[in-house]
Amino acid sequence: MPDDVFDPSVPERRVAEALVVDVGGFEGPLDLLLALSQSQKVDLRRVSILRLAEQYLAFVEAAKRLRIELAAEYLVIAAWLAYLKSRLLLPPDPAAEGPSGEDLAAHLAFQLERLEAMRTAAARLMARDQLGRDVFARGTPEQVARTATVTHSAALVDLLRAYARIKTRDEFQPLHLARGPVYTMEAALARMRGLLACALDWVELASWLPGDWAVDPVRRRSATAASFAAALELVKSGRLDLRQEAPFQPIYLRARGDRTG
Amino acid sequence: MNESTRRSFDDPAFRVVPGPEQERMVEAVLFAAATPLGLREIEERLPLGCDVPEAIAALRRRYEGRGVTLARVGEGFAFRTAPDLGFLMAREVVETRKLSRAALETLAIVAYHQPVTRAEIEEIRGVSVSGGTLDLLIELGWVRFGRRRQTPGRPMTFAVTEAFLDHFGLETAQELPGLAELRAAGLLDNRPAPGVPAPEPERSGSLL
Amino acid sequence: MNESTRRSFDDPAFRVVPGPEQERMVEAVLFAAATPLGLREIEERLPLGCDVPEAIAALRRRYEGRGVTLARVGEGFAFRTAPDLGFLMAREVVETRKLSRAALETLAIVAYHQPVTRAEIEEIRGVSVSGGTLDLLIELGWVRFGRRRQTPGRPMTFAVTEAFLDHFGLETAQELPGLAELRAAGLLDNRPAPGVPAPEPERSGSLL
Repeated sequence: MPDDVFDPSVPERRVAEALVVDVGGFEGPLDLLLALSQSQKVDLRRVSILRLAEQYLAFVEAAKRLRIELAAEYLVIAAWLAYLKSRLLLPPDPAAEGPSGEDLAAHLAFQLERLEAMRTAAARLMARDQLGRDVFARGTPEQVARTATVTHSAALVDLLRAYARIKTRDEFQPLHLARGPVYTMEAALARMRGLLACALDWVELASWLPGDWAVDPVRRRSATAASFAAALELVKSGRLDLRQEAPFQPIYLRARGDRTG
Repeated sequence: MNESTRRSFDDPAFRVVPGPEQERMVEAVLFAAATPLGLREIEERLPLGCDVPEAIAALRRRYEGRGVTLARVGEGFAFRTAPDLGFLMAREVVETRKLSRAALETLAIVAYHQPVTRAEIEEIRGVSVSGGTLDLLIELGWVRFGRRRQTPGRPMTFAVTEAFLDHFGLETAQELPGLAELRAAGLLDNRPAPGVPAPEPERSGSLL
Repeated sequence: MNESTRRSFDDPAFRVVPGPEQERMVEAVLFAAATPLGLREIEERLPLGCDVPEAIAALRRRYEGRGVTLARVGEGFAFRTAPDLGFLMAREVVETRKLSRAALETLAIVAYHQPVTRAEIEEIRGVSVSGGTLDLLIELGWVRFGRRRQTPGRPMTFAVTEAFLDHFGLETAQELPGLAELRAAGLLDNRPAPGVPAPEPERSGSLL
């Protein structure tokens, strides 16, 4: 690039240096050009593209001096702007092909204006009343979303029927014989076999009843009968002695073991 | 007008809101709320000095007979589809599953006997209540834990929630019909009517 | 009354629903939904023979100036709280992710230039669109895929959704702020760079 391209005025160099520091904050060359054009402090339509090209080139030059590496896209545009600048400065060559410098400059101006317009539009959009911030939808939509997992439902009538069913169940139970608490002889026999070793001396049968069968009279009666039957069984097999002083008196038992008597 | 009243008049929070405007505000707040709101909750959202009960009464009148009505749900208020238009929403209830019989019975017992302990539920149903059943009802938001019963073991009690009342369209659990009413409504006709004039079972005293 | 009309009168599906009742039904259906419903969606839920546009017009008049209003959103309709009462709903505010500048600009470009291709978005912004930007907007439900452009390569186009209109309170995309002025100024034209003949210039050349 010829040296005379980089001959920006001092204020332009200052602007360029200030912007170089923020280069990471720009969204590409067009964003940077828009920022540079705003430093011209004129309506976008009247921005001098020639001056803008110079500002941009000063920016690239400043970056070089500050040893800040610019992304390739910034350098591509720098080359293009250098070309545009030369086209704008040189008298038009009628033999040259392609668009004129003015056409290219006009298009760049259009692009800047269009980007600026979209920025403004975005800001106006965001300034509108927004759903969930200024305007609200129904807080409890009654629609069951299709994405919803399984929900459970029941109608009031189902609930009432269920309750009616429970409350009337007793009235219509199929006949079956109620069975009271019964301590089986099998259980008594098993328990007594385990206790035999402890009955080295006379023990009252009533004291051998399992704890939870010894209080309630019905249960005690069942347990006593079962235990007595079990005791008879053990006497029969020769493992136990039984003794009762008189009818309705306490019954005593004692393990027989090897002893006699 | 003294100094302090003049100041409060300038403060937007103290400015008196005209009645129709209060009604609009309550309307918007109830519409946007995710749950039924009680009077106090509505008041907290409105500028100071609003007469919420008055605004609610006006709104209830305004929505009377409309497609949407302002319903009282437990201690709160919420907009609800008019009961006679429920059929319009039927198509949306696609992925719902019916409650199992066990869950339905347990729910019914909680509703009629609340606060009720698990042991009492089992006694009434005549079978043990699986842990999953109560868990499901709690998860559905229809049953909640009540206070512990002041008896040995201090068992936990269960009660129904506002969401339950809301779902079944009840203002209070006291509104549940009693057995005699159920029978009158033909809800017991799936079983042969007993020959004896059915006495109300002993628990009926706690029904209502 | 001839035979056939008498028969249809007996069939509930053909029974003519009186106007005020139609209004109630549309009111209930729209109230129940969180998202806007189109005319056809509403019609499908109502008994046959209802004049939904008429009912909507009546409802819009009825709710005018209320705390809740019936808003038109693209092809649909939805009840929304009145914008001037937003301050009451501070508790209901849904915290949303703040959009990056790139996402905001891209959203505006899609809205004002739709249907627009990715290359056109890049041309307007002067940088390539990073992968996440359009994805994010699509994920938010504000941008959708449009039809393919009938140019070489048949590129995909992008457009804004009804949820976008709903979010920003726009009845139609024609209501976008400043749209007419931008169009009149030629700023929405797809003006190709001078000397570039192809309608879809290659990417590096399209930057400026």
